[in-house]
Amino acid sequence: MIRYILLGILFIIGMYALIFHRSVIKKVIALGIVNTSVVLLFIISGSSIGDAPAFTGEQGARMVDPMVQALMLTAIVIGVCITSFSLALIVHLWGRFETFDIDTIEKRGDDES
Amino acid sequence: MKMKTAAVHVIVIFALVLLAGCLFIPDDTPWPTDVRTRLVSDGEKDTGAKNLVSAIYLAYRAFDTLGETIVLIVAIIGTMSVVESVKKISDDPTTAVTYDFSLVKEKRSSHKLRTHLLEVVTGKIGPVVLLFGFYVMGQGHISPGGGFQGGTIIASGIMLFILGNPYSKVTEMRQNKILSTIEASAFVLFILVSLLSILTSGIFFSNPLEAAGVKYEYYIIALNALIGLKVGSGISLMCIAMMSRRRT
Amino acid sequence: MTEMLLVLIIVLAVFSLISRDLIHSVIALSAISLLSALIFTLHWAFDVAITEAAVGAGVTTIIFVWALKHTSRKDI
Amino acid sequence: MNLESIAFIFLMAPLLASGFLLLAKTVHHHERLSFVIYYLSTISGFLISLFFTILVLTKVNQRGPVSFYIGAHHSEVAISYTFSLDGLIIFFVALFISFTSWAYNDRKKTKQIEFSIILMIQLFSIGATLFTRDLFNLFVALEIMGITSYVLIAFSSKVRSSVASLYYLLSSSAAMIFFLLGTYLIYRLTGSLNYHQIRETLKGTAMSPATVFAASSIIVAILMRSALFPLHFWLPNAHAMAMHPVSAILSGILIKIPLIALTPFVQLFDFSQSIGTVIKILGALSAFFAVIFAFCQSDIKKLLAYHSISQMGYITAAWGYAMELSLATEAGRILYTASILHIIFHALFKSTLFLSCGTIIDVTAQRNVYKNRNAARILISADRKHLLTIIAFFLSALSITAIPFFNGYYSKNLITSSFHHQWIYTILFITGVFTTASFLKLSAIFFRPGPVENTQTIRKEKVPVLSYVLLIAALTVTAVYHSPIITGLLSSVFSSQSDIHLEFYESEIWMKSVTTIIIGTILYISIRSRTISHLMHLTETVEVNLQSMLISVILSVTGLGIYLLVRGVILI
Repeated sequence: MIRYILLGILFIIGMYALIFHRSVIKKVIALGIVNTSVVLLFIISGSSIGDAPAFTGEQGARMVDPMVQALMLTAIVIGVCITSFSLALIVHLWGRFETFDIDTIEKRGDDES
Repeated sequence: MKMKTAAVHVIVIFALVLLAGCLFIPDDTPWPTDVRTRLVSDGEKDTGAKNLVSAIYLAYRAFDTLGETIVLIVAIIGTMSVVESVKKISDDPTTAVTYDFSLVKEKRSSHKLRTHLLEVVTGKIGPVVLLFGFYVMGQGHISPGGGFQGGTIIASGIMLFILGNPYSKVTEMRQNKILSTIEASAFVLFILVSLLSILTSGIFFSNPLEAAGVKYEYYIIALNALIGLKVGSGISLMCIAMMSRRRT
Repeated sequence: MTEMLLVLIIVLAVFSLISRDLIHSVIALSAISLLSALIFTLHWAFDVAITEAAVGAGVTTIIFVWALKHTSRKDI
Repeated sequence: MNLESIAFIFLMAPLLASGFLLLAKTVHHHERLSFVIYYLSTISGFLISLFFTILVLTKVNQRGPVSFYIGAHHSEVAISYTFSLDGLIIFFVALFISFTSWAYNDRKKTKQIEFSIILMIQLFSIGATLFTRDLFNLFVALEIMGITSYVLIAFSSKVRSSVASLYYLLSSSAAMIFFLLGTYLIYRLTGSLNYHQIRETLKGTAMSPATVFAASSIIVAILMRSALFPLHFWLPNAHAMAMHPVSAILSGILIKIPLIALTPFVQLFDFSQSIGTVIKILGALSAFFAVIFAFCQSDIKKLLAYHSISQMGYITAAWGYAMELSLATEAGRILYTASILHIIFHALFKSTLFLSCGTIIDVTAQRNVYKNRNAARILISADRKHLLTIIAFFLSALSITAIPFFNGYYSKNLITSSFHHQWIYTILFITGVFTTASFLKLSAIFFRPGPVENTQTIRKEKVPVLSYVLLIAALTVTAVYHSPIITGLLSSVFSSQSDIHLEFYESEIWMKSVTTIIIGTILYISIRSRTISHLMHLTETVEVNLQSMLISVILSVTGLGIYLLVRGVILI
């Protein structure tokens, strides 16, 4: 039970930073943290029904749920792709504004047009 | 104004706590076991993979894996096109030009010793990492690992090679397009293999040569190899594009 | 054990979000990835652990370092 | 060859084409070879996909929807797909819009190959989103759709488009986290990701907070992509700052796909009717508010982007009402058909608007509605073929304002007449007035006299004749053959011969259109008054920051969940 509460706390911290942190790069980091918390949630819950790896063999009836693991492989990779593209965009924006501050980017971006 | 922002913070935190409470804290229903039961009885028979995660990842739900590689392709294309446009902005001849990461060409004499060390070490480690990558890639059906993980390890092996090599080698790799050809052809082959199975067995994303007596596990190994080549060359391409950018 | 690692992850997450030096943040982020890979192995999810270690701790860190190299280490 | 085997080819053909385009990119130093591969693979990708879509469409029309598993040995662990008629029709429209936008972009030679690769992948993701009946596969398909649109928006390599792309990326990634959490809860409760099995397990179970929050987080994540009222903040900048063909695709077809994907998902739950009520109200509100913002814009493309939100409001209102009445009833089916009809028509006229206004912006080098003057003469003096641009613009502007004898008239009246004697009817009427006024304002760029002398700002642009001809033809055909299209849709989507009320030229509806036009004209004239133009300027400068976009996602998930819980308690 405690572990789920801890995961919830991790999720809240990440989401809070994603919303309220002013630096774009911290927002991307926060997105990574939230993603990690969700992946951990899947894996930890999926292992609650067994205590053996997902291989065929004698321990078959005791193994953890292989489904969530296969899903999370995909989710992790998608998260990394999103991170890499957003970082590329941030580098592009830095070339113009020389700041990570979201408010400044907003203000100066509007002035341009 | 201050009151307003404080109120917004309180409301958002309240909503987040509520959501985390409802989404994260499980009630007393036990975790479902249907999928496990089914896979334990049929998984190896259906797919020939001892690693049941691979059985799901590459056989039952291979379509998700295809989607994942597509996301990677798009991310790489997008990142590279943004990187190129950044490069155009900073291609100003008046600014001092140094090359990132590739330490050899850097004009800082104090780094000479370190560079040499790096070259020697990466030269020795690189091939081992590459070999390990191919091992992880090929053994996905019986042990943990698989195409994607193997591909990433291969990419880091290639990175090690590049780190130790002078900048000219990096540009050479960009120029001769071996990596991008591998990436594109592995992707095309991946789709062709999945389409072939429609023609032969009538089921999308299943072993196309089952009737000819080819075991299912060979099909999984082939998929792993294709994904591994695609991912490995794609990630290395992206990293090379990032490294060879000029620094202003 | 899992709880302990999770507490550590939370501490690292807070550190990476408040640190002024972004390189420290990025290193904390890759440490989070490594610790979660450890949790995955404790929960018998070896495939996920390998992926998280290779992709989360490896590729993500490379891209972050690249991005910082072309921007700035200092936050805001 | 059974249907299941060939059905997948129309999805995979664009993907295979994108693979060959990647190969063409690697040989781009052999110019001729790369050129040949580029045209061959793109055009054959479109044509093969089109051929098989029509083939499957006719077969499904005879036999009804086809469901099957893909993956090893047809197991329940595998991913399930269903080819239904509504999805196939939308996919057909998506092919058409993508082709015209591709042809539009192709004459410009900027980032041709990359654009085509991403376009093809996006086409694949549209198909996957429409037809999948598996929750996690829907997640993957939505992520592909998302990342292709971020990349397409950022392609124009202007700074503002990068900002818009980053905002869209961050807010929709936050929403997708909730999608993943919803998937987790549903898997935990039912042990399956397959819609059919989820439905079987959930049927008749008591409503728990877990089910409700699973539903609300997934629904919000999907509706975020459709830009429903509190979740629409990302759209105006993203669609306005992208390249013109990209805006045409995103506004024309992409924002509608998630709504169609939501249809089978909402029906999994016993409380689908309460969800329908919420979405209906939000749809009407977003039609109303967005049109006011649209009316106040001075940037041409931003005005069009706000209109997309407004028209999506019509569509979601009809869709939500259909869900409220449930698709089992006659009225529900008619409403659902009406929303699909408006999706098709809106796809045609909105992409035409974006493409023609894009040409006008390029030629006159002026994005501002008030400063752009005498566009017709400038266009014609640049190239005589620009007559097509003008025709396309006016055809689509008349369609979107629902003038009789144009296609928007039929779909809009089909929607509004269903809301008769409800407060939503009034709201949609006011929306119609504002739509008329803002398109009068937009059309004024052709008539307002102004200096034509400064010819050096006129840029010679190649006229995209092919896309204009195709779009004009489609707009005309849908306007002329409206009733066969509507009855055909209705009878084919639900395989039932419904007696649909098709009298569009009753005196009441006539009167309504005429009043709308008159009040709209008065409203347009009134913007000359100082107070109103000041108000408009105030409204225009309201900019929404990223923080509020993210907060709106969180609060929508919470709000929808609490609403459903409370309503469930009251109903019991």
